[in-house]
Amino acid sequence: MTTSQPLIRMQGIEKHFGSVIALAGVSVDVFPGECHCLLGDNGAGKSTFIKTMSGVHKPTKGDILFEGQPLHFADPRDAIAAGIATVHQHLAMIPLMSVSRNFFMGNEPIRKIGPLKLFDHDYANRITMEEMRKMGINLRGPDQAVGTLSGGERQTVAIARAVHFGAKVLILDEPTSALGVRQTANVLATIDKVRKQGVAVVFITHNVRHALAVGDRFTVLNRGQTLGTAERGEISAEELQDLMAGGQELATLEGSLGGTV
Amino acid sequence: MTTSQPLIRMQGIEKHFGSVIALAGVSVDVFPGECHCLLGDNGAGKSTFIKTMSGVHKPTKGDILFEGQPLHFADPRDAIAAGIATVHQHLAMIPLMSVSRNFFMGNEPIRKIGPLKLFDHDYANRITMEEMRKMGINLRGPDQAVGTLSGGERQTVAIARAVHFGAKVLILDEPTSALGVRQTANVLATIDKVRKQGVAVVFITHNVRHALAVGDRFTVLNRGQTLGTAERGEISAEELQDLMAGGQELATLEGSLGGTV
Amino acid sequence: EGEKYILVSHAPDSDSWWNTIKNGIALAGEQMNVEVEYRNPPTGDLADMARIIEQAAASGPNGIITTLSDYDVLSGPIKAAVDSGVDVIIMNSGTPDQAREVGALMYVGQPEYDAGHAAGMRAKADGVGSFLCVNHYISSPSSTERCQGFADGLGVDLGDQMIDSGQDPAEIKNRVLAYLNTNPETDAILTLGPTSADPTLLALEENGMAGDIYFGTFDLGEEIVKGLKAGVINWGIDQQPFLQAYLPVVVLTNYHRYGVLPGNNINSGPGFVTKDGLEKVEEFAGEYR
Amino acid sequence: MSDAPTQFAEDERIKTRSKFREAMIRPELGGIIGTITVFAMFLIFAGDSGMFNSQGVMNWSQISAQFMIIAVGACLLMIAGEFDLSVGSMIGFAGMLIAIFSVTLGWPVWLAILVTFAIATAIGALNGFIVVRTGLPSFIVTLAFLFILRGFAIYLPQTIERKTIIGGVADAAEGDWMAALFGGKILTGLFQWLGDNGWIAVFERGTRKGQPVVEGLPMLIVWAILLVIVGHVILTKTRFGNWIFAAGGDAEAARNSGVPVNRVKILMFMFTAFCATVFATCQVMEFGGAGSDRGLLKEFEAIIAVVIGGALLTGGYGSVLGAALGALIFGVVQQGLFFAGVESSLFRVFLGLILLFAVILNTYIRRVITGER
Amino acid sequence: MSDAPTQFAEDERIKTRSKFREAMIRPELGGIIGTITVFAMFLIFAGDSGMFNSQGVMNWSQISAQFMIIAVGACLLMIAGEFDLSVGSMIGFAGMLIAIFSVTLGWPVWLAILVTFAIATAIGALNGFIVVRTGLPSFIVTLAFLFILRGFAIYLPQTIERKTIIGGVADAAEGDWMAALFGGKILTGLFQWLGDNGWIAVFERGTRKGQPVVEGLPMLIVWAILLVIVGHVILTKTRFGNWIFAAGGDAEAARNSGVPVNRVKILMFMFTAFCATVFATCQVMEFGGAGSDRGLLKEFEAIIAVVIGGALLTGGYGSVLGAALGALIFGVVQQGLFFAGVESSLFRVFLGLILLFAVILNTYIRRVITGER
Ligand SMILES: Nc1ncnc2c1ncn2[C@@H]1O[C@H](COP(=O)(O)OP(=O)(O)OP(=O)(O)O)[C@@H](O)[C@H]1O
Ligand SMILES: Nc1ncnc2c1ncn2[C@@H]1O[C@H](COP(=O)(O)OP(=O)(O)OP(=O)(O)O)[C@@H](O)[C@H]1O
Ligand SMILES: [Mg+2]
Ligand SMILES: [Mg+2]
Repeated sequence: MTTSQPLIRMQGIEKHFGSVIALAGVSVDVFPGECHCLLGDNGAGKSTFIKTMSGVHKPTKGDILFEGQPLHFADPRDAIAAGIATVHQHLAMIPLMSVSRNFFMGNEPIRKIGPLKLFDHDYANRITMEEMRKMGINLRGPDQAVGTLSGGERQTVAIARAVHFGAKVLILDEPTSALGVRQTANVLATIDKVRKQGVAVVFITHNVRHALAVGDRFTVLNRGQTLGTAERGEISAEELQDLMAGGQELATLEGSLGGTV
Repeated sequence: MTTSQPLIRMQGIEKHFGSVIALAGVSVDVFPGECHCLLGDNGAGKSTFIKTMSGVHKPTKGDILFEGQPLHFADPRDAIAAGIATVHQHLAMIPLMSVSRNFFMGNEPIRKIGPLKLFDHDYANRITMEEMRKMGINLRGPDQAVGTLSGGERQTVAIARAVHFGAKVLILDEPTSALGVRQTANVLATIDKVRKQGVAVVFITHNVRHALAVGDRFTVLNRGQTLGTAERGEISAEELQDLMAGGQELATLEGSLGGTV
Repeated sequence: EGEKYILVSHAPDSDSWWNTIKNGIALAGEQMNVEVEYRNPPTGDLADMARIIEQAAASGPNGIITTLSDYDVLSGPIKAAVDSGVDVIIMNSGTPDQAREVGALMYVGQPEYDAGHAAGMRAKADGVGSFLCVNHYISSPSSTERCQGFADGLGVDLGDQMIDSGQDPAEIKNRVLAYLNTNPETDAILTLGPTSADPTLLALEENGMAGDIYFGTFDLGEEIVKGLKAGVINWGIDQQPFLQAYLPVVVLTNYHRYGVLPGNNINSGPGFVTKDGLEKVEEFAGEYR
Repeated sequence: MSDAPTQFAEDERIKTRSKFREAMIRPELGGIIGTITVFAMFLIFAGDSGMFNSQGVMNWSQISAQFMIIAVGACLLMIAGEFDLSVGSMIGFAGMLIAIFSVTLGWPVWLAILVTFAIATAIGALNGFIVVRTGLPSFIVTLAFLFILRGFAIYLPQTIERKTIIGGVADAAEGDWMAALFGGKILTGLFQWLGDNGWIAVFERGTRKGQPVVEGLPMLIVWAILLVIVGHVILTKTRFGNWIFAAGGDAEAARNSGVPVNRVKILMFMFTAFCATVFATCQVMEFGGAGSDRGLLKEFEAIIAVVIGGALLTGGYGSVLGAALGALIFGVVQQGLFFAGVESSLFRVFLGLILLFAVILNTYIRRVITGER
Repeated sequence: MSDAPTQFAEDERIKTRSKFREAMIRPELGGIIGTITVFAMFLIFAGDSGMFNSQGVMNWSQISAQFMIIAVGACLLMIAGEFDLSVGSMIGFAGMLIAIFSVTLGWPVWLAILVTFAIATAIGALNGFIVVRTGLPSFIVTLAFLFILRGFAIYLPQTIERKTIIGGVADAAEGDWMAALFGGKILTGLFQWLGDNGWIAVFERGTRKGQPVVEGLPMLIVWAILLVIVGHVILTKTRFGNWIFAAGGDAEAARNSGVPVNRVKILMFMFTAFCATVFATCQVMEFGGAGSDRGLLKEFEAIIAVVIGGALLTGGYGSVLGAALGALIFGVVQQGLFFAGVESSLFRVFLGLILLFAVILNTYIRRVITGER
């Protein structure tokens, strides 16, 4: 599944916030058509890392190569234009705006009337309803405000949007954390589908089972550093779980919390 | 584990938001010393339900009995005073304030100097560092602003706070969703511990495994209605998962997403 | 040579009338070869003005020229200035008695109430029985005094014949229109300066009352002069601000240089300016007139 | 993935609402109710005061049009999540520039106007640039410009002409086509005809005997209508409109979704400055001169009109039509109180009360729209 | 649960910072730097203008003290997440009430003052009540009160006394103990002694010959210092202070944690009104009269001082000491520009520029504290 040429090559990325060193030199390659899982403890730097990838943060040090070319994103807009779609952990939705306006935010469909270019609301509404239904969410209507959706519903809108507009790289920061069972299954199935279309997926999760279900390669971050990347099959669920916990022993329940958390 | 007298009895709770019916008559009993899991699809009404329990929303219809007495919370403050501690899904932290100020928000320790009652910062700082370490998070310092913590770190502060101040009922709304493996294990262990101390725990999660690990009883909500309550042992993981998905069939992965999500 | 005089006014800094004052002291400063400064509270707050007088005194000038628009507020700081050795002349507002009271050398100005009263008498002689006073600066006491004086001069009650017009020209214009619309039998209009007179002129032009209604105004300005010339405005009361600024500087300089001082107060107004003899006024309106 | 039904599924969790109620629930509703109430009130209390004859109507229409012009700019900017306290000072400053260019420097009036527009929008852009670059709240940045621009509006004429009112623009503007675009009147023929037929009043005495009391439709009103239409179309019908909502709703989220938030905000600051300059130009052309104190407190009046019209002060929600209705209400009330003969120093008290009442009504309506919170 | 080490663990992910840098990073830093800069500048440019003699110092101290009094209230309110645009009108209104009660109605001055304080804080509470009950932004609610209170401050004296200034309070206050608490001076003995020894200037003529030009420390300054200390202690050292931060940081979260947010906000509105009334009372007692136009624009000046002092306009962050320094800077600059002989119409331009500069500096400092954003 991995080809010789990585789509994105992140080399020795460092990111400092004031006196805090969030990333202390992380190198990761992402290949087209793979689902690359980014795992690690809370505060390990996963979100910070993918934010440098999607143009939100500028790395303090280190290089980003996109299709072999060095890249400098000034702005998330640049990253989107280059084909990197991101669903952030803290959502990218505007609560007061309707679902369909949110869905097409930044990618508004245009209908031309003479010289005027107008926002094609009908088209937007239709597509939004369809895409959401595909993800297993029945909206009350396309003009419902996002602010009235439950946390999981919002998350689903964000993912559906990123998938709909296609991209070379799809970055998902804990997309399943707030989702119900059915929505989770949908998201995992979606990841599987787009990966097969040759899209590179970067998938952050704390759930070992979700990671193993769709991941091709697994990179574990710990306190701003990488503990290395493993291929699928090279590593067992238990090993992965130990790595994700940063090598520290887990609290155990008297009852049975057998196997993986 | 269940005694005859429920601690909280919610009867026929309805909650309407404008034209939206979020809860259409939900009845749940919570007993002391049990961990009551509230499960259900996204938008099923779980958060809305526990918000009526913790005084954030007033129910449109229905009764709340606390230790047999009808209760009317005007305000979350009343619920807290009555012994109901809640960790909300959308966090209850002030980003610009330090961790220790957040930790003791609303419960500030007092040091008396003559007639003056002053906020005891030393005590607050010490306790905060200790409690956070118990949860597996090493803070940089008690005066770090909460806004600079990662999502999971914040979640942990909120849980540690609710546990520290003790309560008769501890409500946790998807506490583990953003947590790492180690933190999750800690939270589950904590739930187990406080339950044994006779505290009633209401635990919302989308993770069947987490629910089964600590839950005594399981109530599944679906579209604002309850699908009934099951005792531990009466129900298998697969059955529970089907119920949580609202009875609809799940998307399946070509690869193996065997067993529970 | 090089004495320093500070003029303190009570006007907010956008008030156009005070511009003549600024030009007056500047010219006097140049001619007498002394240093002059103009200061005012930016919002027209008299309490702020009191501080400015204190401050002016602290900076050690030879003399202070100030208005006395509120005796209660300003008398303290002025007395303190006088006592600490700074000579003071009161200009523009206040009364000669009050000026003596605070220890000022003299008073140069136009007592507002009296000016309004004189105007009222004149209007009464011209057969006016009711009027509209367009007050664009309602929170200032002197503007109310003008209207009150005018009413008393006419011998009528002020009542609600005074409107708070605000300072926006369109609002002034349309409020005047509205008032005249509801009270069409109004005999006369009194405006208190260019700010209210200019839009009022347009209002009258628009509703066709220009030249028909009796129109008097305080203080001069470019448009007012045009109105006088066109016969729309019957008279303007000129208190000659130029003199209020120019004379105190001259008086103080001569007093400090040669010890000479006029024996009496100077009334710079009221002088009624009518259609006749407008050339000089026209030339310097808004600048020295 | 399970086969999705091709039709939208019904949701049993929604109470049905009558079509009428559904149609009523829109951001402008507060404005509509307010407008009706206000007109009804004044028809009762000041119906026979001349407020609703041709002259009276023109009277409050002009005041409302003034408010509308600045309210459109303020509305779009507010929806984009910022606001501008320097509008009033900008009006004074821009008017002064036109007067200085055309009278003192003797430029042709059209050039003076064009250059002034260029300078004003550049200052608007500077405002916006500082806000987006430093991340400071616009309240503070534009408060600074409130002082700076007012300072220049006083300082410039005083140093250059030694006065604070510069007149004579009317003479300079004689025959200038662009001046007519701001200060002229249209449809004069129609009004003359109406007057001749006795449908509107004519002068009964004075120099203009026989002419209709309302000569024509002032360009001020034309500009107001034009700006409202343009603003409304941009906001609701275009891609850019969606960006305006997004930028104001949550700038961070919008930026992450690829909306050029900074550009949107800067453009909106420029548009606000543009509207203020339109206001200033109309005023200078109508009154033939500029004064240092023009536009005092206008920033508040613009914000009040917008908020009465249902926009959210915190951004992301609102409507240009609502703002226009807000301006109309504001203008009618202000003039209506005069027609009704209310003690004029109480005007401020009424203004405050109406503002309070209007926003409370609007909040109630918004809650009904988005559901209780 | 694994055994926790009893000592705080070191975190290898933190760069070490020098003790000095650590100590420098505080919300007041901008204020401290600003104060030093401003004093240095005026020592150079206006050192010999009388700005730093006894009279000059008293002059800018009093101006700064005035700003401080209202800044303390505005600061705590702003940290609690709201602000009050009616401060200036409240100053005018409260002053007018005292004058009407004591002069027109002839009440004893202490009673007039007490009743005025009661009315003013009640209006503050009403402001707060409307804000918390309706959830409206305080900008709008207090803007309404800006108009309402100013309207009454003009209307009342005009209907009652037919003027806009009511004097004669000084006579009424003769010998009143409470009047002395606001308008008196302390330490007069010390100043006399200083004057006798020639360390400060004395009057050269008149009835007060030989007395020092600066008679004593005005109660205005005493009140300012007192309020700053009380505000600082409450904010940083008490439980209530934590609630103020919490209410402003995120009202919803604070409410969910059991902080009585509504009570906190209403109390802060009352405190702001209290501070405005202290300001008004001091002014009325010092100058012996009240005027309708007192306090114009003071709300902005209070906000500017607070923001210069490093508080966040959006709430949840700030310091009373910072606000006090902001007030000091503001006062010194305002008076210093006069001493330095700057053209007075340019004063506003400078004010705007200083404001901009100060907030940019503060933002930079805050970013350094909380880490890059
Ligand atoms: N803006 C910021 N300022 C200061 N420190 C920050 C900032 N953003 C992140 N950090 C710090 O950087 C570290 C990494 O944060 P990050 O959000 O990348 O963690 P994460 O791996 O995504 O954790 P989680 O699994 O909990 O989401 C955290 O310890 C956090 O405190
Ligand atoms: N303030 C509100 N206004 C209108 N509708 C609301 C509001 N709050 C919740 N709802 C609606 O009520 C339903 C239940 O929401 P709730 O947040 O309780 O779901 P949930 O079960 O917690 O879902 P999740 O698992 O995604 O958190 C949702 O469909 C949501 O759209
Ligand atoms: Mg993260
Ligand atoms: Mg929920």
